[in-house]
Amino acid sequence: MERTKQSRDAWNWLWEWANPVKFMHLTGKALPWVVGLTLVTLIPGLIWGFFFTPEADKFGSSVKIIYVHVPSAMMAINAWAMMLVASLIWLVRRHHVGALAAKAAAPVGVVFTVIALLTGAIWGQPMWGTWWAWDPRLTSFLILFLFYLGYMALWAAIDDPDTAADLTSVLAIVGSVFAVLSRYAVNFWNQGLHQGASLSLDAEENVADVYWQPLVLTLVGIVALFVALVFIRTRTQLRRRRLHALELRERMADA
Amino acid sequence: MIALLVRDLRLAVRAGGGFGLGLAFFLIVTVLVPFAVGPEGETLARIAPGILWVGALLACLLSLDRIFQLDFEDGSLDLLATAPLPMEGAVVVKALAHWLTTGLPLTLAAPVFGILMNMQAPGHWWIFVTLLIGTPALSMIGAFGAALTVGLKRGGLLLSLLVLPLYVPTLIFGAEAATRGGAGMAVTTPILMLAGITAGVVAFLPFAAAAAIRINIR
Amino acid sequence: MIALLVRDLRLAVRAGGGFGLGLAFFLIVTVLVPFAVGPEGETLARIAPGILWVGALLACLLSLDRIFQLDFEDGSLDLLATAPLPMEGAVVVKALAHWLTTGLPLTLAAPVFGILMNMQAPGHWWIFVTLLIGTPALSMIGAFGAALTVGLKRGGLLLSLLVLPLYVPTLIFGAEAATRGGAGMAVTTPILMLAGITAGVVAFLPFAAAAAIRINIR
Amino acid sequence: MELTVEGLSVARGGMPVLEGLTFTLTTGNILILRGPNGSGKTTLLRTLAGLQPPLAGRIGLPPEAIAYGAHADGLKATLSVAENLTFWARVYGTTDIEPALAQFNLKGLRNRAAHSLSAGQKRRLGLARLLVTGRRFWLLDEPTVSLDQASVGLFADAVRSHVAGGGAALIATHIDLGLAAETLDVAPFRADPDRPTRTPTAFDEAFT
Amino acid sequence: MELTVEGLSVARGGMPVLEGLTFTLTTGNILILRGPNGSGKTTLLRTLAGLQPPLAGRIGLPPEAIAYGAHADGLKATLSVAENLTFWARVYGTTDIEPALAQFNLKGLRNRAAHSLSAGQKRRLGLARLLVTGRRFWLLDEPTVSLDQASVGLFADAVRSHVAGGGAALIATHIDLGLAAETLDVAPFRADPDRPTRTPTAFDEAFT
Amino acid sequence: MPDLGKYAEAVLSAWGISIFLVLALVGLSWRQSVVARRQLEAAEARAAKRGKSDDA
Ligand code: HEM
Ligand SMILES: Nc1ncnc2c1ncn2[C@@H]1O[C@H](COP(=O)(O)OP(=O)(O)OP(=O)(O)O)[C@@H](O)[C@H]1O
Ligand SMILES: Nc1ncnc2c1ncn2[C@@H]1O[C@H](COP(=O)(O)OP(=O)(O)OP(=O)(O)O)[C@@H](O)[C@H]1O
Ligand SMILES: [Mg+2]
Ligand SMILES: [Mg+2]
Repeated sequence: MERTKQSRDAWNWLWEWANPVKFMHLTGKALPWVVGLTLVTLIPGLIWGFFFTPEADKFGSSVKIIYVHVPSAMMAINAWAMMLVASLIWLVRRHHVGALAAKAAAPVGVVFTVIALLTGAIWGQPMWGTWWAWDPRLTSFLILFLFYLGYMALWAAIDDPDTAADLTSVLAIVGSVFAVLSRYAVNFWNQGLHQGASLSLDAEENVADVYWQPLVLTLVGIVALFVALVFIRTRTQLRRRRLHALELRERMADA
Repeated sequence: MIALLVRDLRLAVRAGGGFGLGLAFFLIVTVLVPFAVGPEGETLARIAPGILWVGALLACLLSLDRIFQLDFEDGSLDLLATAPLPMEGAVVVKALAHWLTTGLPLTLAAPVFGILMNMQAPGHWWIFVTLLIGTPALSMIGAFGAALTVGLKRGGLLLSLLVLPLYVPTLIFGAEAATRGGAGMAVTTPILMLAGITAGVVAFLPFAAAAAIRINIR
Repeated sequence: MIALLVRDLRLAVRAGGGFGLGLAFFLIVTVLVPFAVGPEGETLARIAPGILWVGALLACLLSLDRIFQLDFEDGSLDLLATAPLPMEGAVVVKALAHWLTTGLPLTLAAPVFGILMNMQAPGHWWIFVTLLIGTPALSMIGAFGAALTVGLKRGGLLLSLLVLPLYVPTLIFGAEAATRGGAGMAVTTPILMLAGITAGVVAFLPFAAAAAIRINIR
Repeated sequence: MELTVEGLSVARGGMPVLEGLTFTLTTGNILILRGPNGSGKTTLLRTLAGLQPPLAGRIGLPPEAIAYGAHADGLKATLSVAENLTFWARVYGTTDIEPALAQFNLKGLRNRAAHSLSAGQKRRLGLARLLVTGRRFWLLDEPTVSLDQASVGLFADAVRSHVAGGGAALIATHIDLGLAAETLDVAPFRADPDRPTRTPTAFDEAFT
Repeated sequence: MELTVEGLSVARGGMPVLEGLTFTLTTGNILILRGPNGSGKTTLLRTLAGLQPPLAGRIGLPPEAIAYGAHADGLKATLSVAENLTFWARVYGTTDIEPALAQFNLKGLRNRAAHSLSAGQKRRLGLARLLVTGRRFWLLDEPTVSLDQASVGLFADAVRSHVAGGGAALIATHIDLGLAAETLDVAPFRADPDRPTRTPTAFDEAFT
Repeated sequence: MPDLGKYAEAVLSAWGISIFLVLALVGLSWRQSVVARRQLEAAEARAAKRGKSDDA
């Protein structure tokens, strides 16, 4: 076996990224840019959305909630997808960055999930006359929230970091399969109340450009925010992991 | 005594989030029922207070075996029994720790979860009040049941079986008060009964529970 | 393998009636709901298949930690892992033993308990069929969850938290099929989906569960 | 102060295991309990500790004088060494855990969670608990299980200084602890299942 | 047949505990592992038994040759002595439990439930399990804990006859078993936390 | 400030909650990052010192 745990292959340029040193170095360099991108997209997008959009006929001024609801709902789902990929990287390649990035992303995903749930509920009250309905999209989203909770609870419950990484990765994979399955189950079980795919290019459903343009800006912004947060938090996790190793060593030296 | 309370709370928090898990289970039960019953808002609203009470009760129930079982298994219960603490005091402290980590969070969360069940305005308030009055009884009765089953290998289900009938009066008055309150009817009688049960249970069951433990460890 | 199955069944029977307790819990849940919801026959009949499914699911859930936890605590899991049995096989056998002691009795009892919930004629048959098809999936998913949490002190509630979302599809299709069947509507689609889930779960989850156990005992 | 036992009979699982034990343990002394596996040493110690009632006979001991150390250590896996010990100190109304940590060479492990200790380290922590109880009479059930030679030495030192300071110890063990002590072999006191006094007539009181 | 270990490093809780172990155990021999509490004997045995992966190095052993006896006995409290033993016999594909019962003097207890055994009786049952595995290499972790002198003798006899019949045993223990055996002290192989090769630069895979 | 009409409450609370939660998350992540960096630096320093004193 070579000194590094990973053997080398054609994809090495990609895996280099997952080397903790490289990762720290690269993200250290990239972080100011990502934060900058977040600032120049998210803030103008939100300001534009809040101050400079007209009232819609059906929604009135409540349409402005779209700028917080839709980006966070989208990122909540995408964050889980990112965690799935990162977990697979850990299981297959044993790169710590994979597992730790997944761990770092989970709380971000949960916060976005909570925001989407709360803003959706607040929006639902005037629009549908109810805070909550057992609509397929809402319901499957709630199940996703439960998966996030379980995933984080499992991380918190296990002491040994590598064991925790392994088990949570297994859970992320099995959970993803069931999350998709739930989506179909819920669809079958009930017809929807929730908005359709209004961002699609399908002419009928498409929202007017006045709403669409700032929304795109906030969507880009929220992606940048997610990347920035995951970078920061993964760096923290890597440091903690390293700290854990050092403390173990220290303990061994004492004993 | 305080040392025991502090230790139990600390153990609950360390064991991967003692607070969170009871809550999460409660949330899940309130979520599962609509899945099973179907999503019609009206049916849901009708059964909401009852289901919330059942959910809180089950969440309580699942965490009961924590109260004494772990201490029994690792031998600390034997050591506590030989320590200068009255066993009755230990029982009360442990029931209190259980309530703080389970009953209280459940009470605080129930109004929010009511929304998922399509509950209407004054209902939230009443589910909160009834749970606040009723959950201490659940913890204390649970501690008694846990004391009875502490010697048994994996007494979990047996514990449920023993405790659930004892929970019935609390459940009936609690759910009744919550339902009436939500519908704007008079609630004094069931609330008084509920408070009476809690007071009686907290006054007398510690002695029974302590006796059960002494018998179980000998 | 057969030795393991026999041992697990024997242990379940010896441990104060493995069969009886799951059933008793199921009975109590189906009894508590009418207490909590109120006794109107029509509401009850409407929610009966759903509540029976939830009750079966919770009864299943409560007995899950038996699957591996005891073996882990007394060291037999370590010894089994060094024995000439593939871990996947052990997982399947243990899930099967769990189903035989929990899922199967629940299935047989559900039609009878349906009467308590004011259930009408073809409903009994359909609750039986759907539980028969669905409960093996519950046991297998539960074994996976138990494998994930086996190393953790008192992972009971965490186990529930992890497993319940995984139960949602089974619950939806099962309860939907039971409700439709009871109302005389077409049930082919949900029944097929339910069978598909069970088949998929039994085919794939043993590998994930065995991996989780190997990770947990190292 | 002394612990007196007169004509004591003890039972386990409804079956008498030892009968007619009489002995006295005064402060400043150590008594070693010996006897083959299953002869009833654990049962005797549990009875003396008040965890189970005696079948017959009298136990005389000053109240609040006993600290019991069982087969199991009663450690909480998620608490650290210091937290475990502090808890017991507070239960017994004492405060200082430093001497106990020092005596059993646990200072380096003080912030380790108990579950990450080796078998012998756990045992040392279990024994350190005795020191924080402040009790005079130690009842110990196979205290040196899993301990290496050096740790057995630490334990023997602890017992010696406890006894020198006016304490006493009753220790069930199978190995030689190197302590100056009297020995009590329980084997001769084994309960005789067919002794006539306990079976006056068939079925009459003949349930133990 | 032999068990060979080359340059083995083992870790517990993410921390290396022993490094650079090399030894060979051939059938017909006994190797006694010694080392103070917490030195890593349990960790080594678990690694050899295949329960955890080694950090580095090579373990060579014939497949299906090992029987592991841990700190815990893996007994089911509600099953009787005979049922417990029969279960393990069937798992290992053997059938006859009589010799094992006889060897450890358990015939009189065969129908007792395991929970009603004393500490030493439980241990004897745990050891009897080894005989029904039919495996050549026994890896034993402090097998004589709680045993009295006579039972230690029974155990030593069992090991001797196993070895004479073409078996081998690797035994971690703190006491003298009276066996003719080589001894391996693990203390010199303690992992050095600050060995430079394990700390190349900050973050460079330096997580153990 | 645009006139939000009868939806003022909904819009403002939705935005308020969202901004609060995001800021809380950012703040928490930042603080954890600072704490972890500080602790790690201290630990690295101790490790380096220990390495040296061992050599001596
Ligand atoms: C608690 C209630 C609600 C929840 C949990 C919720 C959840 C979601 C989710 C998960 C998405 C999908 C994001 C994606 O796939 O990228 C979404 C999108 C959306 N939601 Fe909601 N929502 C809720 C209430 C509402 C309400 C009341 C409205 C407006 C009346 C609304 C309007 C929208 C719109 C316009 C989209 C974008 C649709 C698209 O382009 O795909 N939502 N919401
Ligand atoms: N729960 C029980 N039910 C019935 N009999 C029991 C029970 N526990 C122990 N016994 C029996 O009581 C007798 C005394 O047991 P005890 O544990 O006191 O022995 P011991 O002297 O401590 O032995 P050891 O040295 O092996 O620990 C034994 O023969 C044992 O088999
Ligand atoms: N779960 C764990 N996490 C972290 N460290 C651990 C864990 N279990 C054991 N250790 C540590 O690993 C080291 C080796 O432990 P091990 O159990 O192998 O020792 P041992 O030689 O068997 O000791 P004993 O003779 O006391 O049984 C010890 O220093 C112990 O504190
Ligand atoms: Mg004993
Ligand atoms: Mg060991």
